Amino acid sequence: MEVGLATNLFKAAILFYLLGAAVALILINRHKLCNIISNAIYSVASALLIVSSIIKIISGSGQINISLFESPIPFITMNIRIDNLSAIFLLALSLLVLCVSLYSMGYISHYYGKRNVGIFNFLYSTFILSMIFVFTSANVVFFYIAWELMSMLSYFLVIFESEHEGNQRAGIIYIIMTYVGTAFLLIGFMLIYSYTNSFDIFGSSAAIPEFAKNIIFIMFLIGFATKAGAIPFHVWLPQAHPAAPSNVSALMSGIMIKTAIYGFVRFVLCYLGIQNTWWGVLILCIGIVSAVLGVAYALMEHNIKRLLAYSSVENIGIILIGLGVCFIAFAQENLLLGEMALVAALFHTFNHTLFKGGLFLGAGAIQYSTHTKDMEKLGGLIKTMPITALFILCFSLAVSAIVPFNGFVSEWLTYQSLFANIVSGQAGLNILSILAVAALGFAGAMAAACFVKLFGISFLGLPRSDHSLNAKEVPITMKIGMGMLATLCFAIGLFPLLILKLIDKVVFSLMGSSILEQLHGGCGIAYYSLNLSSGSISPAVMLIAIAGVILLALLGIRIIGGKYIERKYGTWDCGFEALNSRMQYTATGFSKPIKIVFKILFRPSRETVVTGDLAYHPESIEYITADESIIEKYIYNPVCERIKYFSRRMTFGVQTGSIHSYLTYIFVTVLLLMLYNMIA
Amino acid sequence: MKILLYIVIQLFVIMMVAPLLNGIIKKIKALSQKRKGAPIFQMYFDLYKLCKKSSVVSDVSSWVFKVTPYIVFATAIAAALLVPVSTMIAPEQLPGDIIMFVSILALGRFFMMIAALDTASTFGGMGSSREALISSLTEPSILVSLFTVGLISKSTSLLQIMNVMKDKGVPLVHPVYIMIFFALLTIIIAETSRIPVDDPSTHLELTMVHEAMILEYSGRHLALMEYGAAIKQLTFITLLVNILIPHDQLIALTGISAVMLSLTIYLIKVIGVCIIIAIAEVSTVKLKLFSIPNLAALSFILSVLGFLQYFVLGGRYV
Amino acid sequence: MGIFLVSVPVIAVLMFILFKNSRIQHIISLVASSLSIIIAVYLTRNVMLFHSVSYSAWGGIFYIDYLSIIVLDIVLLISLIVSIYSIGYMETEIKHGKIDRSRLSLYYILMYSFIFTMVLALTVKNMGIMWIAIEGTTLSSAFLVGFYNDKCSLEAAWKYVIICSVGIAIAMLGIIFLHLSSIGVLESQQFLDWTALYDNAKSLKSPIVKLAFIFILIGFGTKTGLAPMHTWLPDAHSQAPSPISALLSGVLLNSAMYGIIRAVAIVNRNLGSSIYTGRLLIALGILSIFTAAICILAQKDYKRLLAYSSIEHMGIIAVGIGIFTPLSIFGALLHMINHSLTKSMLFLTSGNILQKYDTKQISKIKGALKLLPVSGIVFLLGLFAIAGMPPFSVFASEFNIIVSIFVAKRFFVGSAFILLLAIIFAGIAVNLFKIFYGNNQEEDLQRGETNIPGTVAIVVLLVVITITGLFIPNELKDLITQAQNIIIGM
Amino acid sequence: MSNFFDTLSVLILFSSFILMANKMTKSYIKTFRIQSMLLALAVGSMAIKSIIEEGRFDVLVVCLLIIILKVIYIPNLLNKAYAKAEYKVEKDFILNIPILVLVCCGLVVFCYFCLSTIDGINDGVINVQVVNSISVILIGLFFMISRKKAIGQIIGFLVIENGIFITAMFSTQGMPFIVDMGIFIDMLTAVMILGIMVFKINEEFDSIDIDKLNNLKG
Repeated sequence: MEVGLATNLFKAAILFYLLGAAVALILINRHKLCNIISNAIYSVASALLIVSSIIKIISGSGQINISLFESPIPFITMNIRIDNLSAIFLLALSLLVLCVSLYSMGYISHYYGKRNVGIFNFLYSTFILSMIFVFTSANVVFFYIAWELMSMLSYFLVIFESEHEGNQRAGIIYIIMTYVGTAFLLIGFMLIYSYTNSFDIFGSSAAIPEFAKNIIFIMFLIGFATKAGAIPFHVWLPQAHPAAPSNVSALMSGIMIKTAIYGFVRFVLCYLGIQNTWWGVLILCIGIVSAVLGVAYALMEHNIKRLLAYSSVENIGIILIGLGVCFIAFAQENLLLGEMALVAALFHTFNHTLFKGGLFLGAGAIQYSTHTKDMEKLGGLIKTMPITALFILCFSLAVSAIVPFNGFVSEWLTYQSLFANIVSGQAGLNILSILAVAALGFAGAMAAACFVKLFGISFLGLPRSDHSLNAKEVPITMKIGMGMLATLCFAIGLFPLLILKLIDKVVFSLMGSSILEQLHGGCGIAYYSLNLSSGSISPAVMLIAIAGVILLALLGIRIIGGKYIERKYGTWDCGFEALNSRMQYTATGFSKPIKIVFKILFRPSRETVVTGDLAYHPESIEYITADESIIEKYIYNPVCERIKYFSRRMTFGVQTGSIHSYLTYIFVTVLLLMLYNMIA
Repeated sequence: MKILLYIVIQLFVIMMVAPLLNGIIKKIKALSQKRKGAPIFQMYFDLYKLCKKSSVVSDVSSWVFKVTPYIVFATAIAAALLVPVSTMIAPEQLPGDIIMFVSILALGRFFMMIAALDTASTFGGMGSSREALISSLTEPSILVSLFTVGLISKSTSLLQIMNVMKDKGVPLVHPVYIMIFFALLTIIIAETSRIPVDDPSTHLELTMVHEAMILEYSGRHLALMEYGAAIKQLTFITLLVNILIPHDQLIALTGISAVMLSLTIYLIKVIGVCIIIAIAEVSTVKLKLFSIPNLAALSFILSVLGFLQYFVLGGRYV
Repeated sequence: MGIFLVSVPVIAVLMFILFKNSRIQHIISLVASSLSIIIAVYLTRNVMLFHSVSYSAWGGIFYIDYLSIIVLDIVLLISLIVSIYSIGYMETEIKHGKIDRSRLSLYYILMYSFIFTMVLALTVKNMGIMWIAIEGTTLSSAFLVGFYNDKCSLEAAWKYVIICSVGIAIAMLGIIFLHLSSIGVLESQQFLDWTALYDNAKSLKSPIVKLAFIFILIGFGTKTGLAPMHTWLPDAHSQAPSPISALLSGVLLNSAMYGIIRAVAIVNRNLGSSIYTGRLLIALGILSIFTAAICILAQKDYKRLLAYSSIEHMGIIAVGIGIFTPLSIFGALLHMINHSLTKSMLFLTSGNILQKYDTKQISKIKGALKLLPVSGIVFLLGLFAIAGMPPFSVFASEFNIIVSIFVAKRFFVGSAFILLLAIIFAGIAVNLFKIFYGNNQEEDLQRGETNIPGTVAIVVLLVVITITGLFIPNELKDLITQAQNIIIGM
Repeated sequence: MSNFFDTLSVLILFSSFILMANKMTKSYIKTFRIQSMLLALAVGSMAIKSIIEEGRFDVLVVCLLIIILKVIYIPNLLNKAYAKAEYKVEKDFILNIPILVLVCCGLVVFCYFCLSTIDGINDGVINVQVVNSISVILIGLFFMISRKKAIGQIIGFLVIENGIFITAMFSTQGMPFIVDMGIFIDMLTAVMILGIMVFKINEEFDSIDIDKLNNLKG
């Protein structure tokens, strides 16, 4: 009965999204009305979807089956099957969409009269629908169609503000990368079909020989890693996410790149089944590289949204580390560990959806009121936009894996699974795991630095330009959208079991055994596993402790020092009178030491341009610094150059324009085929 | 009941001892420079005085600036609560482990860094940017070394680790622990902003890191900051000595006297480490910022070597 | 009735010669093409009822079955749309002074004789006459390619005629050998009759049939635009007036491919296996896709780019036929239909763009979405469609072909196929997507569509290919399945 | 009788060798005329044979058509087209003449090897006529490649047509009548269209050098 209820709610949600799309098209010319109504509809739909997916998970490991339609064209069949795995991703999706839709009510208002809001909302809802179908499709063809639609629609959303050259370029890179990645996926699917003769996602892969499975895994790895934006397949991500409107970037970074994680779990873990340890090792390595490099490059950005995009790369890396451990464990039939690593990965996926979505919404809020994404132009926003500042502070703490926010708990689980993955006797794996631990630590600290920079430079200090000087606080709906996410981050950070119970059910329905017994104790988490018993944490208690100490400190100082007297005075300026905003540390300056220390990653270059002939009184001195990612510099750019060169050479070599060469082709072909005929 | 007792004793010891260490170190440095130096208890007086003073707040700053000292102080204390000064007084279960410990300190550091940016002062920015560098350099090695000892005692809970180490007798004879010891020592020097990483007793903009961040603070805020730093330092030292030089196994007595004895031994150990630190300070000069990575790399390599020694190469432990 | 079908274009041509008034000529062309559509519908019904339609007239050379009716319907449908489009297009050309009004009748005459030759090629069962008709298509379209009489178009026309005539001549040689192999098997009145050849395929002389096949493949392959005989295609497609490009690419290539399919059916039946033909077809197909991919990556002219994409799709169809399983044949035939509709839509849209911007250089075009609100969107979606993105129809047929390749366990062919398609998409995206955004430099171009009826036709096409991507009527499916059975021989 | 046909086929092959060895535009046309005459001779004798044996007159008609079109009309047309052409001697070839001729010999040998294995062409004794006539086709194609002026292309094309025609004649005693007619019509239109184009090209490029037609590349 519950499942039935969930089914109906799900159908209702889908219908609502379609309705929203229709409304968006109908009211295409009434911008304000269109925006408010359709976003309201999306919020309702998302609420329904939240309820439906929660019911689904709680109601146990049954499956929802909906058959959409059967086309006369062979293979084109669309049917939906929702199991707990799909449901948890749906939950994350719908939570995010709910907040983003509320946010969009206010955010889109700066498009009124300038851009076509109707089209935007139509694309927005169809994009969400396509993601829902990716998570719920029951056969590969439908998955593929939904996947491609997702790419195409998100491409249109990315280039929605298409008048900027940069956005066009970003869009093209994005669509090409994702299409090529999907091509590898398609090869994988086709290999599967050629052995099993079925496109059923939930079928068995028994018919596939070992060797083929390895090939298929490689294909899936390339395909999904591209969509996830894991290094070295990440180049599209820092381009595309900043280009899109912020609410869309929130969706893309929050949930779209998670479709790849879903793909890994669904196709590699559930469908193929883990064959070899090196699968996990490979993923673990990719995870480590992504985590470290991602955050490193994030630190170098001073475009807020690019910074966030790179930080998404880092978090995908962390998720992949979890997945990698999970795969390794399953390859070695270490079920309990595998399940915990899976829980860690899924939990971090969930958390990242919340705080990264929130961060992008925050970036959108900044852009909304200051019309710039460049940190160097910001500053002092905490005075003009206090609420937004608070929310962004929460998200920053969460993404830096700091108690008492949700990011910490999932990273803790990841640490624990790495910890449990180290057992004596497998030297290589141990070294890899300890490196992963080090990488996580490094990434954590760098992330903290990164978000200190984000928050400190753009919200604190003095305004660096008029943009931030005349900023205004954003509309209420946007605040609500961000606020809900912030609250969620905090609540889950304090009471992780709320979500962990759900995720544990998911893992139970996938793997058949639950680790909930290990996750005991009110709001604390403890983990005991095979003959090693390791620590337990309780964020709530720590929070209480901190609060208590603060109270004590206040009390004590009041007693000792008496009443608090404060004198407002200018910042210490070494007696130099006119301290101005240009003397603050800039975003670039902030990350300079790290840039210099890790030269090898950033290839920093700098030049000083002095204009004016006077040696001691030049008219102006311009100091230009630049850094570039080694991946682009040493892999992508050379390859692209080669391809371009080769293709031009080939084209003009073949299509020479001289009819004689054309006739020669025919002549030679005739001779060759006659030879073939003689031989064959 | 026991947990309350633990909290009381722990808080008492930590808060009492922490300022003392600075005094001792300063004293040793002074003596080594043929000076008389300030009395050992100078820092208590300073804190008291600062609490009574009114505080100057930059008009640029926001609420972040004023909240930070309390959070820094509180996180230091909270972190200290995770590192029992003696296994005898500790309860069975502590609400946090290595990772929580690191993360709590990270919370404090995060706020300190943003507070430094809050006043729009150049020094603050400089300080927090350098702090960012140093912390991200030390984080890996601190985690690796703690994980190594954690793995040996099959737990990430500090209490658990201490108990196991205690049963191992005097672990320092084993190469693994020596390496971990020096790795941690280096980390402590870096984390507590001491020479050669940072110079606590200077306000020369070229050299200061921690001082630069709290440069704008005054009055009770400054007191909290200083106190928090001292407590953090003591916590790290406690971590070091109680894990790698356990002493409780030596005590045959039981009851209150045992606790007393254990605490005294603890104090001796702590002071010993302080002396090492002081000697390090007087015998080295401050490194320039961009040589700090070498130091961090050294400690990282030490910790990883320790790990390899134990887990990959040997697999046997005492 | 079939006779009418053939004679409608002839009558149209005669009337064009008679009436010089351009309005009347537009009307005539509309009437003629819609008339032939009606007849085609009637014929389709008959074919579905009686499996084949043949007439005693002219020694009973007229014969239409499932296979030919599919291609025939494509031809007539496209020519209807083209004739609708041509009105607006030619009027604009005249307005812009590209051509003077007197040449309009020449345009229509040539266009309808072109259509006539294609219809003839598809409705006869005598391979010799089919060959004559296909050679006829070259000759009748030669001046359409060179219609603008400038250097480039003349050059294109010259290459077109020379290369295609040579190729077709080689095809003739193949047909002669087919004839030779059938001597002593067939009696004289059914010489070269492919139904007869097909029925008695088992008893033909295999060695000569094999020899015949390579010549037929090269010959019709030249007309189909299979690499390396494709060289005429980009020039002709890019220089012809856009409606004619649509006809060439959407229709002519299919008619030539039809010849190949017939030959393949006979040869495979004769040899009893598809290995011999399969190797050749797959090799040429992959080669074509590869060539197209390379050239598209380096392309600066959007009509040439579309032309190369036609080469690619002909390659895909060739591979589908080379695999020669029921599934792959189904996919190939479906792909024929989808490609014709999509590609002709694209060429017609490119005609609108060409008339708006008056350049074929991609780099000179900006902000097409703003200036051409309808055509721009159609063109963008059409590019996604031609690259095989769902939910457009090309995806469905490509998917079938890919599946059939993999089911045939030809993994390397399949992987190469998929990756090449990806590269081609990349090429299209890199080169062509930039025309849609931004703002064009010269401001004198005003926003809005010229040629409203043509644009409506284009939009209709877009709707059709979007729907057929996920859903095709069962009648069509039966039609294709029957045709596939004819080819496979079940 | 078959010896007679063998001789004719050899002569036709030889004529195409002569064509390949030629430099003079006029002599291209002459040679083509001679080749067509030989063709007509072959078809004529075949016609007489068929009249005597089966009483079919269609082959005779074909023969007459050949004489009218290929021997008389088209050569004259070409002559007219090239009367005002500025050059009389073709200078530059892709290779020099002797090598071209050698390549043609190679082609003949190649054909021989490729076709001799095929039974039906090689039933007991190899059907020399087919081999020769296919070599003629290939040589025609090669001639088109080797000559840079438009006339070379047209002549080459016509030679290919001849080759195909005699192949048909020798291998299958003539195609169905209607097909032959169709072929003739096609060929005629083709030649006419090419002629017209030559005029236009001459106007546009003020030369009929095909190598000038290379604006469309890439």
